[in-house]
Amino acid sequence: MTAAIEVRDLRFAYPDGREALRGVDLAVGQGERVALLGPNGAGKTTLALHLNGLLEPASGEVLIGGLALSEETVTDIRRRVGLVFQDPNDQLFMPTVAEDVAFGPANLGLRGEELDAVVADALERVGASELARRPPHHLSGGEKRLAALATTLAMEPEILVLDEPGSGLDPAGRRMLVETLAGLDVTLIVITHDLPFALELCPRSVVMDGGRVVADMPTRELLARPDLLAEHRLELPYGFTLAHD
Amino acid sequence: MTAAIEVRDLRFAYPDGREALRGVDLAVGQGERVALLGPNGAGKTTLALHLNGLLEPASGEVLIGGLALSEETVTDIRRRVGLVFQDPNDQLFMPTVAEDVAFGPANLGLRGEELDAVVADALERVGASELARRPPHHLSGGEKRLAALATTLAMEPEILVLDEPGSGLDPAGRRMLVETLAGLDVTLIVITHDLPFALELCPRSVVMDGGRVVADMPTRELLARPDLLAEHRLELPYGFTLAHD
Amino acid sequence: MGAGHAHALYVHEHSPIHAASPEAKVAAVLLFVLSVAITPPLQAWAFGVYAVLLASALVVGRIPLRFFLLRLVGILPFILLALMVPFVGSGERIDLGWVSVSREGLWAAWGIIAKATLGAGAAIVLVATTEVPAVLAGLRTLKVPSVLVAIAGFMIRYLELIADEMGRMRQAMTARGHDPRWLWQARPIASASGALFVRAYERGERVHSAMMARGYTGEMPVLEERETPVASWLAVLAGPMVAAVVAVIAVVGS
Amino acid sequence: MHAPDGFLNAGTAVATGVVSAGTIGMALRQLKQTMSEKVVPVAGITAAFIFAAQMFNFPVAAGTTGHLMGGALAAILLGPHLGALVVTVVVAVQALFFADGGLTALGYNILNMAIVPAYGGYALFGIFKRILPNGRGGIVGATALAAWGSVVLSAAAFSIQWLFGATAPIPFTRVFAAMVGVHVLIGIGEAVISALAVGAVLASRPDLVHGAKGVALGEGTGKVPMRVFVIGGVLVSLAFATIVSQFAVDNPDGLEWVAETEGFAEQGAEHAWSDFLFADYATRGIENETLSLAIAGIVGTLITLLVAWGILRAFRERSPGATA
Ligand SMILES: Nc1ncnc2c1ncn2[C@@H]1O[C@H](COP(=O)(O)OP(=O)(O)OP(=O)(O)O)[C@@H](O)[C@H]1O
Ligand SMILES: Nc1ncnc2c1ncn2[C@@H]1O[C@H](COP(=O)(O)OP(=O)(O)OP(=O)(O)O)[C@@H](O)[C@H]1O
Ligand SMILES: [Mg+2]
Ligand SMILES: [Mg+2]
Repeated sequence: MTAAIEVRDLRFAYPDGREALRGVDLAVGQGERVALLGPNGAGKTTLALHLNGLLEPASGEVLIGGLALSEETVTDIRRRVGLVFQDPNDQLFMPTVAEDVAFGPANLGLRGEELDAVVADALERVGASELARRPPHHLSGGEKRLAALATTLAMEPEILVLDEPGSGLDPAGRRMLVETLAGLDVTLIVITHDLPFALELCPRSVVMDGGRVVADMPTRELLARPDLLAEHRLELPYGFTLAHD
Repeated sequence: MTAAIEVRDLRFAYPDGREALRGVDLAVGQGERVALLGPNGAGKTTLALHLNGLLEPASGEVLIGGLALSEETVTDIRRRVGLVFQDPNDQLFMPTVAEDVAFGPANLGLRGEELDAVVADALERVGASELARRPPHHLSGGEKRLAALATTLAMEPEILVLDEPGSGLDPAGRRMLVETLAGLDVTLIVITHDLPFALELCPRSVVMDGGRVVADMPTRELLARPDLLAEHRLELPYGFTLAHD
Repeated sequence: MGAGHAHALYVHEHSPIHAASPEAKVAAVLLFVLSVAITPPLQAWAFGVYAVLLASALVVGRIPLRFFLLRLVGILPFILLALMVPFVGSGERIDLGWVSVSREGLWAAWGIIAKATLGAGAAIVLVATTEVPAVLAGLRTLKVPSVLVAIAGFMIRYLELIADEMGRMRQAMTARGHDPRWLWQARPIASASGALFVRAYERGERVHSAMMARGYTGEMPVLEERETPVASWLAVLAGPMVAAVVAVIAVVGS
Repeated sequence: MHAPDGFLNAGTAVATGVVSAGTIGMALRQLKQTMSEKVVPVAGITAAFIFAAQMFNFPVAAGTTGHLMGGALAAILLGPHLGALVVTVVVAVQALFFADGGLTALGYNILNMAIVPAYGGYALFGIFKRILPNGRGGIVGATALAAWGSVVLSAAAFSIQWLFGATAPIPFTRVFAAMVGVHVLIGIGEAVISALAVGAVLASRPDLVHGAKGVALGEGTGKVPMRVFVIGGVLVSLAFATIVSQFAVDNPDGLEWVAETEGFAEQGAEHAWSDFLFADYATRGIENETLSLAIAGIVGTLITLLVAWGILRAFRERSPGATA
């Protein structure tokens, strides 16, 4: 079976010269759920933007379902890879939440009642149905996050890349998110600083630091390695016991 | 002794008519550390913006150190209350991080070497010294958060109001933040969805919901009340045991 | 310069003008303004006809007079300017008691004021009865190069984004003790405005990224199909056609 | 300078319309070959920024204000063709959606505010870039000078159209002297804003500055360029002021030019160039033409120097925070 995502020796520098990725190698199988961990500035967001063809690598390759990302394939690949941005303000741009959620599916050709049903369903899944008619820029931080999640879920992508999806959500919303995501039949990459969240949702963890992948192992195993965690500014939160479950 | 912060029957509606605060009463003593908890859309951010005079109440009063917030006192009060916004993008606007951190103290009249020292110190305290010369809009999410924290710490306010300060920080950064904040001799209000963070830093917790204060008690006591927590969409994270400490 | 958010330009109403097809309305406004512009100022009666036409559009389109007049303030500088012309203009002078004015200048002033008011008025009626995306769609139908329409569309979308960025910036500044009451305090604003440009620019890029990430390929998805009956064209153009006839008579007769 | 409908006569409107449409068509054809996916939103955000910036009127001298025109800035950021298109869109949107500037005036408004400043400004930019030292400072300095020049060119273009299309009995010479005179000052504001914007973009996103393509950008701090362009700007303004006042000597309306210059100190008007209309009033006292010319020179120079000095002071130490 071809990997859902394959990244080969990916390098990238931002226009101001900062090297954010210095040779990333990664393969994620179909239907896997992988947590992408690492300190601030490690290059996690930069990698996520590459998976959707939003940044162009300086060198290296990205393959989605065996298909190399290129000028010709990018439109197709964007339909298959759904990306939730780290900052929901970047993600929401239509006059109302419902229109924003409808934007993606409408681009895929959905119209009328079918479209309405998809929008209602996506909002329901994140528990944000009552936000439908509100303008996104007038929402609270957590409400924006929910709306941003819904816009991507509505496209029903095969691969979901979520950049800190739980941040800003209240604890009940966060749990609901875990349940929703766990129930989806997709390949999942979740960037997070919340190790319990990672443990709950993702059997496998990849740690990035300094623009490279520095560890790749089962999440439970990783969390049992204080040396490795400490080396990459990771640690279990106050009051957390791994033995609990 | 007068309370550091006193809020009396505060009501506020956004220009589009949404009532975000429906009668908030709250008193915080000098040097207290209070966690402000509650579901998404509860009105936490809206309340925080009032403490600094950035929003004008429809009715009710805000007193800082016994001084009522008004047209005449607002400038003075803004110097005494430091606010870290929920979205660090809202906080950073200068061409470099150092200039951004210097902006507040410069408005307080600091110049030259003294100013440089304050800037260096603030960045050091959040562990972001190496970001000094970078443009804030070219930072990673967590790096922006650190810079935003530094801009407010640099003003050495008597009262610090932090809106989800830990979100987006890597675990080591989050712990460093707890230590830094715990070491400050200020009155502290911390808005957060991270209950372990609240427990670690704040002996007292205030829960808001629907624009009102619905609970106000020692944090440890609150976390031992699953009924109360569940009622307001709060819950302890996966793997967390209160008994731990 | 009058601006603000685009939605402040539109009057939410249901009227025959609101319902008419945007391309017909754009064409009508152009025809009307053209007629006004070529009419010699001396033919005062023609301007009377135009004013009646414009006023009836206001009534039919249910545009509140107050709204209309407020939107008109944009041309105020030119009215003030025109009012000066009779005093500084050369040529034959007329004595008006304590001052003397130029006769030619007087007519010129009248012409500038009348044409500016009618021209701006027509544009105001258009956007008061047509939502921005519809006007853009109308322009596209009228064969305005699509690149220009697309740039205009993004421009209007991003205006709000820039206003938003500026609002955030102002709030961030006040929160940190900035009290821009004095001119010398403008310095940080100037310094920040350069950063604001890059910031707005990059925010625009990221929003565009977000759009592309959700399948955007250059055209906003049209959620409702619109049709343009011929009758609507004729109805909308009726008024401006009267104006055109008037203009021809006025030009020939002068 | 958003002239309303019927401000110039119909013949001029048609002629300028043909010139503008032809130029835009040419620009569109030029662009067709190089258009990429990202160009349109980038053009849109630049247009929005120019539009927003035009809402801020800056003081030119006591009581008079001007606002950004943006043609040179857009051309330097995006190249002359796309730059001209962007400002064309700004002017057209202002006319259609905001009733700011007439629809039948679009021919000359686009010519004066988009085409002349964008192409003229870009040409000037090319010249100054070659003269000034290579690197970031040179680009910013050239931007400032080009922006300043583009505004003066635009004023001159309007005056020339007035020569053919006047709808009011005010002589060309007077319009020319007043327009160019005022815009020599307004141009300083244009220069400051354009240089700040290009400087900021160069500092963090040099890839976005079309005019800096292929230029090795040294580690400039932004201080040098300020000085370069302020000094350069003052010199050029002085030279220009002299030329214009010479021009004023040769025409019977020289007096008005003086009054005009003096008028700045007292008269405030939304659109600065309407000041020339106050001319007759402020000058009654001054009889001697030579004297008035001298005053013109002195006042003009002083104002220019004061403004330049103010700019220098305001922007030299960029901000207290910079460890510079
Ligand atoms: N637009 C940009 N321009 C220049 N450098 C950037 C830009 N965005 C990020 N960087 C830099 O690239 C590196 C990687 O950033 P990235 O955003 O990928 O980090 P991250 O792992 O997502 O961090 P965080 O956990 O804080 O979100 C960092 O050093 C950051 O400062
Ligand atoms: N600018 C705005 N305009 C209109 N309504 C707003 C605006 N900002 C927030 N609201 C609404 O006001 C209420 C309170 O919002 P607030 O941002 O204070 O919530 P919060 O408690 O901070 O939530 P979160 O935990 O998600 O940040 C919510 O219902 C929200 O939708
Ligand atoms: Mg990130
Ligand atoms: Mg909030």
